[in-house]
Amino acid sequence: MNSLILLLILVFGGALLSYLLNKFLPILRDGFVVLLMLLVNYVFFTMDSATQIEFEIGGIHLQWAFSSAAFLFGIIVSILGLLSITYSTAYMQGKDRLGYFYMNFLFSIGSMLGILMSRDLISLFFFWEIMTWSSYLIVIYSGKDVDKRGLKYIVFSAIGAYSMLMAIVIIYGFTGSFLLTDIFDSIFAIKASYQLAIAILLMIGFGVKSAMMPLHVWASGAYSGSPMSFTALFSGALSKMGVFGFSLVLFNLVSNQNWLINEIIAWLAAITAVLATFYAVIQSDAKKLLAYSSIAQLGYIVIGLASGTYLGVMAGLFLAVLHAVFKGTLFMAVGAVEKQAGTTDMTKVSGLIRKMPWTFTASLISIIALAGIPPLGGFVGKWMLYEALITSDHYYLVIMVFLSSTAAFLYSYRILFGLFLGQEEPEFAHVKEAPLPMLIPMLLLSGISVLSGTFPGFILEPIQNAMVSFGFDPRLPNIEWWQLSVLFNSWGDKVVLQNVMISITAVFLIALTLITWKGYKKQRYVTTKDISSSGEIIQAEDNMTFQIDFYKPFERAIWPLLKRKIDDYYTDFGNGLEALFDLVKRIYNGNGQFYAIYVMAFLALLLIAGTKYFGF
Amino acid sequence: MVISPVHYIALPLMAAFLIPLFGKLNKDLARIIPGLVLLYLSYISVVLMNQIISSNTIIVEIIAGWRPPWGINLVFSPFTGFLASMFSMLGFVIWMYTYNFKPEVDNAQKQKFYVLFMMLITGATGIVLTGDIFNLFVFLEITAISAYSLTAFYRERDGAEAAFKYLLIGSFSSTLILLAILLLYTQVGTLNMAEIALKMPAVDPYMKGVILILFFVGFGIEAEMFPLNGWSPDVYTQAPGPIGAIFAGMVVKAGIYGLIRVVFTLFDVKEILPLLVIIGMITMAVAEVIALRQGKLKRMLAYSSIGQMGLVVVAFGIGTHESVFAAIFLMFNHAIIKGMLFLSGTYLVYNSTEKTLDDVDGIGKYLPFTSFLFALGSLAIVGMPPFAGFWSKLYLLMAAADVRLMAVIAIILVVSVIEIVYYFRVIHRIYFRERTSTIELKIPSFNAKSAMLILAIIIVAVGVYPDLISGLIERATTDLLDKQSYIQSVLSVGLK
Amino acid sequence: MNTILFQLSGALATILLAFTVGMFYGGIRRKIIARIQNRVGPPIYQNFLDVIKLYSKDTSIHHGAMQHMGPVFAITASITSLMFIPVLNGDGWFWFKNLNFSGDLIFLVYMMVFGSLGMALGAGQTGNPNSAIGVTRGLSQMVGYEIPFVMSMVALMAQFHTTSITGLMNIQMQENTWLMFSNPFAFIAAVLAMLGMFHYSPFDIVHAPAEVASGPVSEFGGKYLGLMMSSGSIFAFVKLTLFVDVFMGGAANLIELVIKTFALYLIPVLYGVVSPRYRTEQAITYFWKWPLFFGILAILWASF
Amino acid sequence: MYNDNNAQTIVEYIKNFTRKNSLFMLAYGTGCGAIELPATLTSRYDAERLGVRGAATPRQADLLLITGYLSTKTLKRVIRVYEQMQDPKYVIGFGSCTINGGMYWDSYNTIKLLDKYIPVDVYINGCMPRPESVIAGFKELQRLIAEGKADGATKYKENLDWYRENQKKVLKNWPLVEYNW
Amino acid sequence: MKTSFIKEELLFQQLATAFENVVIEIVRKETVFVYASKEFVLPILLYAKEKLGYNSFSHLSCVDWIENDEFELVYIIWSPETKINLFVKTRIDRQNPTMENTDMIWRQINTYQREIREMFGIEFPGFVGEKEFILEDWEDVPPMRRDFDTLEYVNDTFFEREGREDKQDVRERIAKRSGEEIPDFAKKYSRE
Repeated sequence: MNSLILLLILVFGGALLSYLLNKFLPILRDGFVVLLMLLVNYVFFTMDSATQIEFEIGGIHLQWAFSSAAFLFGIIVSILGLLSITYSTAYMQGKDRLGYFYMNFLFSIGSMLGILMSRDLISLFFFWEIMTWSSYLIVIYSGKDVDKRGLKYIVFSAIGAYSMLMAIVIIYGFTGSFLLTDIFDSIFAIKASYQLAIAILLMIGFGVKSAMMPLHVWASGAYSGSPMSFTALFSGALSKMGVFGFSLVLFNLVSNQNWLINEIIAWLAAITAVLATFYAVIQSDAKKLLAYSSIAQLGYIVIGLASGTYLGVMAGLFLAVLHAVFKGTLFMAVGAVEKQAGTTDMTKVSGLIRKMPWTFTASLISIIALAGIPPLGGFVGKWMLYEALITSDHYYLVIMVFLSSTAAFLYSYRILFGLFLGQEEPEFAHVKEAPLPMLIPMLLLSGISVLSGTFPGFILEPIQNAMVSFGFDPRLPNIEWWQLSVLFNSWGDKVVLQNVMISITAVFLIALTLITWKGYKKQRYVTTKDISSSGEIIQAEDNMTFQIDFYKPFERAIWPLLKRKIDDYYTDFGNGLEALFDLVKRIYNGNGQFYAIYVMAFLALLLIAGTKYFGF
Repeated sequence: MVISPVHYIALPLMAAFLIPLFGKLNKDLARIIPGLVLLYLSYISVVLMNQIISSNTIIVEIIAGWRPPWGINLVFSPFTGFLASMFSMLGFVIWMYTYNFKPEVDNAQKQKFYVLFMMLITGATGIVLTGDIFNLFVFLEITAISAYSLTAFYRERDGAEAAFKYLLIGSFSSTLILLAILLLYTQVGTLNMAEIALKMPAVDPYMKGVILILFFVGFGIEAEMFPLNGWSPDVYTQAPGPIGAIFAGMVVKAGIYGLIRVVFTLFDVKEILPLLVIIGMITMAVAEVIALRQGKLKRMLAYSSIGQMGLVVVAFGIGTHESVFAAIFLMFNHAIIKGMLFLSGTYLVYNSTEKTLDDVDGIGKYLPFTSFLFALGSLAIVGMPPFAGFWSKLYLLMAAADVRLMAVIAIILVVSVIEIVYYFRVIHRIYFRERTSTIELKIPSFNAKSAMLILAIIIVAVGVYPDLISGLIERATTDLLDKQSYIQSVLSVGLK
Repeated sequence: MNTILFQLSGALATILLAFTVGMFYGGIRRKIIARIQNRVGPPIYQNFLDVIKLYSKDTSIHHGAMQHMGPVFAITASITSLMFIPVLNGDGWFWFKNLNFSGDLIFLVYMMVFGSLGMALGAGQTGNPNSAIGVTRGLSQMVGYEIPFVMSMVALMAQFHTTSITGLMNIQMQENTWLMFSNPFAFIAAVLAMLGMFHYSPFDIVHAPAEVASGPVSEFGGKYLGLMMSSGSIFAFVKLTLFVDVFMGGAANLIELVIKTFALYLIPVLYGVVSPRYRTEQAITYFWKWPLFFGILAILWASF
Repeated sequence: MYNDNNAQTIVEYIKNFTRKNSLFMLAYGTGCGAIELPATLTSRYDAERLGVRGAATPRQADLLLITGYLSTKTLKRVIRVYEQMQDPKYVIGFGSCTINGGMYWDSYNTIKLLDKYIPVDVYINGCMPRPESVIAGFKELQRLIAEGKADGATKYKENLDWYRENQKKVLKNWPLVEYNW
Repeated sequence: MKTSFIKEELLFQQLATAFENVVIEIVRKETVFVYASKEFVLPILLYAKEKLGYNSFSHLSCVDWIENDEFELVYIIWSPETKINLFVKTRIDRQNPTMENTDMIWRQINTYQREIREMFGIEFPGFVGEKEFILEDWEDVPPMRRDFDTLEYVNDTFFEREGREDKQDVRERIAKRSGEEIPDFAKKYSRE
């Protein structure tokens, strides 16, 4: 059997089966989904890269195959899918409607694989929509605040999907084919204005999923509202479908000469990154914070892609992979906190570090990667991004990115402090470390974050393969992945990652040994209630942790930007529209005489106009 | 008995008159007969369709021995046959649904319902099958009169008012069509549609325009075109639930059939097509916009139905082969999907008098099956894959893109977003609100459930594998657009 | 073997140099402040005494692993950034070469943040609200001054098409000029940003002893505080050397280096000693007004 | 062990030298003594030239100044602060109130002998002592440190039971955490 | 020049008509005393606040009249319009010291009541407030009562530094110097 079909049958069939299993044999459910994803991974990674399949449905010619770019994103989807579903087995323990959950979970994994393997626009759109509603069904799984959150997500998804559909049919109208290969050949024959329209429409479509300003308003609610095990996949992989789409648009559908589009996208993404970071800084719910942070990170990725240079695209894709890794971990860690402590509101929970040390370690590593601090993977991505932007003369973009990633330190600290540091509360004394199925995915993923900081080769090589399919020349030296530790920019400046790693590790270890060695025997742990607070004796039930209005001074400094959210503009627009619609509604006033008048007037109008304009 | 298209008209009509008689014999018999008739009609649909598709011919049935162009003839072509089959099968499903609907209504009342139902089936299938323009008018009147009565079926104030409005506007329709037929007769001297089409080029263009406009407005009223559709929201709202499905699935379809038959076959004027597109767009936009602001479930469905008809009109108005294909596909989808929405929606607001959206709050817990099907229907009608609605919308967009009608595409997609908003609002209400209303809920009977399930299965099956139906529709399209072969096959029978 | 020994001894020498110079600068600053306030002031080696005393003090408590590692993070950041900075010009003393070939300005900018974030985590675990307040102030203020600083760095990189410090130093040697004259706006922006980087008055709201009990370091005493003071001294040297390297043509020998860095060091010290304290948001808006304007000018200057 | 000046090893000598020349003081500003400190620290008397500077928290401080009378309520805090300080640590009692209760000798709410509750290394006489006497006090403390005789903390540790008994006599509901370093 | 007491007289009239069993005394300009029994205090305060505009509460204090075996509570309120300080004085039994809670009229009475409760041991039934105000863990007689012997308490509780044996009770000497009689109750607490 064709392994592509096998893959889809496995996932979609498995989805239905998991629903049934939950109904009839709930014991086997967890094991089944994990095994299924293992099997999917096995099929995916052992697949021959030349596998493809063509067929016709409803008079439309379809083609499925994995391109090397799609393969790169496929790695994210399958591995993150496996890990997040493993995580789910523990995270979702004891919740109801698990069949519904796993079915939609697997549906979205399957539809993502479907999107990636589509070599034609119709199956792309088909799977895209399946992805939309299956993820939507999980977004509304909790049933809280659905009218606002769920509707926003589905409406924006619909706007995106329909713009995409419009672009697809326009392309079809001109080229007469839905196959990507045909389209890539003939797209440049289309009139330039239509090309622009297609690009913009597709960009709206993909921009919604990758949460680009001003289409991002759904993201914070949807990310924070779904179960965290899904959000890990949602933010890590599902939003990357938008990035995947962008890469298609930017490198295959828009000619590289069309620099204006690249500039516009890059600037939009930069504004996204900055504003979303600012919003993230002022959040007090860890989930919301991570949601906004995801939006900002997607901004970097898109900037990288839009810069169009070798290093920039590589940075974008690298960050895309890495964002899946570290943001997946972070969402999982927050989920673990939610599961164990019952809340992720940072004004309530604090001081979990000694209760959940491994969760903290995983989130610490991910946060360091997220903030782009050497020697972890995030730094490699950030470095390439900055160098790419500077060497391609995008000076002000660099500043925007820098502003965003400096402000990112604020929320990075906030989330670690809010959840894990601060005073230990008796309220959370019962909290235990997350169970193993939740810990293992987190620790594995943070392992990748660490490894990629010094040996980025194992991620850069598939990326380079993908970039070759975008028409870039391979530039990485032809060496094994563990030897690749020097990154160059196009001016010849470099950073030697292994030296960085060695230096940091050596100094850190020496300093740590010295500081631990001195007074090791005498030193003992005192609780976080034992602090110097003007001599006052803090009782166990007093919470002295500083949590409310955490970044108030910063907020005051940037208040003109936060004064009015983009959400408000949408709300105003929606209200205006509804008022207009109410006016239209008055046409049908329920009075039969009026309707008769309409008929006669219409008839008269047609008779007059008919003689005048229709020429009979 | 030889299978013949005449059965489509004769049997339901006969059944309509026999029901009161049988009703005297046995209470249940009066309810079973329509089902048997419709089942038989569905059966002959399959046989006849198979026959004409495999032999690639058109069945022209002559009534009472008068050959065309003098006598009345029935034309069972792929297009008309497709519609007739659709009507009878949909009719059967609705019969299943109504079999145990409102058991508390007394027997005489039920018999009346089935009489009117049968009349309506007769009229609607008659409209699509007949080859005679005046005969078409007669069937239209049959349909309309039974529809008026069904609207006022509950004998309530609101129902009566809606029926009266419908009657008022419907009589405009009849008058205009009759006037048009008269004028047409003065010009061509025949009532046979094939012959009219043949003689049409010779007609004075001015007269031609006037007649066309009269037809246009007349049928436009039945086809719910803006601004002629003032009657329809009230009718949908006040008529019994399944009747809404019948309206959406048959009456309106018959109206639109008349319109396109006149435009495409009789007159074949391309100048009117842009008008169709414009009117269709306006219909769609206005209706969906108003549907967004509705507080009542059935009213919302009614406006949505109008909007869908606007879409069909647009599709016909584009006028290419692909777009007509899309239009017929849309008609089919609209019939089954909106039918299912009306059928399931009826149970959601079964005992409610106001039928507002507040009544469906949190109903998903109590009526899981019905709610699920309603949600599925909603997803389908807004065109989400993998449901049937997706393909028809896609084909329409492709057709529009072929002729570079980008504005049309844009408006259709914008309207689709609006559609999504109001359908998902209802779904959210169904599943994610707490139930506040105290109205007693009605669990659907087994018949009703299976009726809805059949439609749902069709929706999903067509959605996953559109080739199930697209072959038939392709033939229907070819048939509709191939005016010459229509004329030829009808008149050749006449010349024999 | 030989080379590794050389490198290690060179690294040690650099660290010692940086530590000593930084400590003395701190002492001199205290002396200057005292003289301006018409006091005698402590001896200039006072900071050494303080640090040795802090190391010799008992530290018998800790609030957890992160507090223990916080100062370690800080010193790691300082020493690593020191390792990646060219201390002397071109063929200067071979001991001070260290690793400066393997990182560039962007790396350095990030490396310099590493310590404050680690420090902040350490401060966070102590559970002292003053620490957290100080950290939020510090991080917020950092967003303020990093922007003009990076703008001036980007301007230099754009102007001379290199992102490495040695590259910039070589250009200054070849053209026999200082970059503070080649791109004066960049220098102004950078110096204004430097005022914030040193956390001296008026930008000392992070520590603000009268308000938040020395902020992040509230719970740190003894060896932790000592380590952090050493780290701060090294870090001051790192920052000054970076500025000298980038803007003032580097230094050919240690004496030149000391003179140049001291001249630069006087700017924040003298500015600070006569200024009252800014609130956090005032500090941020301060950096986002004139320094930002000069930063933009610098980039414009560079790109035309 | 600190008694004999000549017995100090060189390491101890250096330690004591740095300790005496770098006194981070934590002023417990009760009573009127707090007002003398600004004068002591600013330009006229400039205690910083002796290496005395303020510390913000007890964790960083070497020297605790009790600048005046102590009510029982504040005594509790003083003990707490003292115990939070890290070894080696010194205490200076300011003025008569810490020595013998001073003008509050018959107050129901004010302790009279500080050294019954925490070990005091140096008392500065006066009501209030002027900055000159304060400087002299610092000098005296420095001398003691240099000679290794400022061993209040050791005394406190060794006689903890005795101190605790005294403290508990005044502080009825004993609220403090255990002190074991 | 004779001071006119027009507004004070007016207040006198108003209070006298409103309450029968109270003694009202115009002490000096803008100072009026009202002596009332304890159940009238709350009505008077309410009346003064709601009807007469005495909306500013200045002080609540307590005096220990140990000779009469009574506590005197003094509520001082003030009107911004008439500028009169109205003293509402009441006496309560010393053996069973309870007084009506009045902190619903002015929130700030809360603080005064806490202090008085702690320092004099007067209970305010229905009064919600932290139990401890200034003293911590006080177990003896409330210290502001005049039967609380400070010196004895001090000698019991605190240490005495050696070398202060010369300390003397100078109260008697001071009293003699100014020609006052030492009251009987005070002799009870005298050390001589």
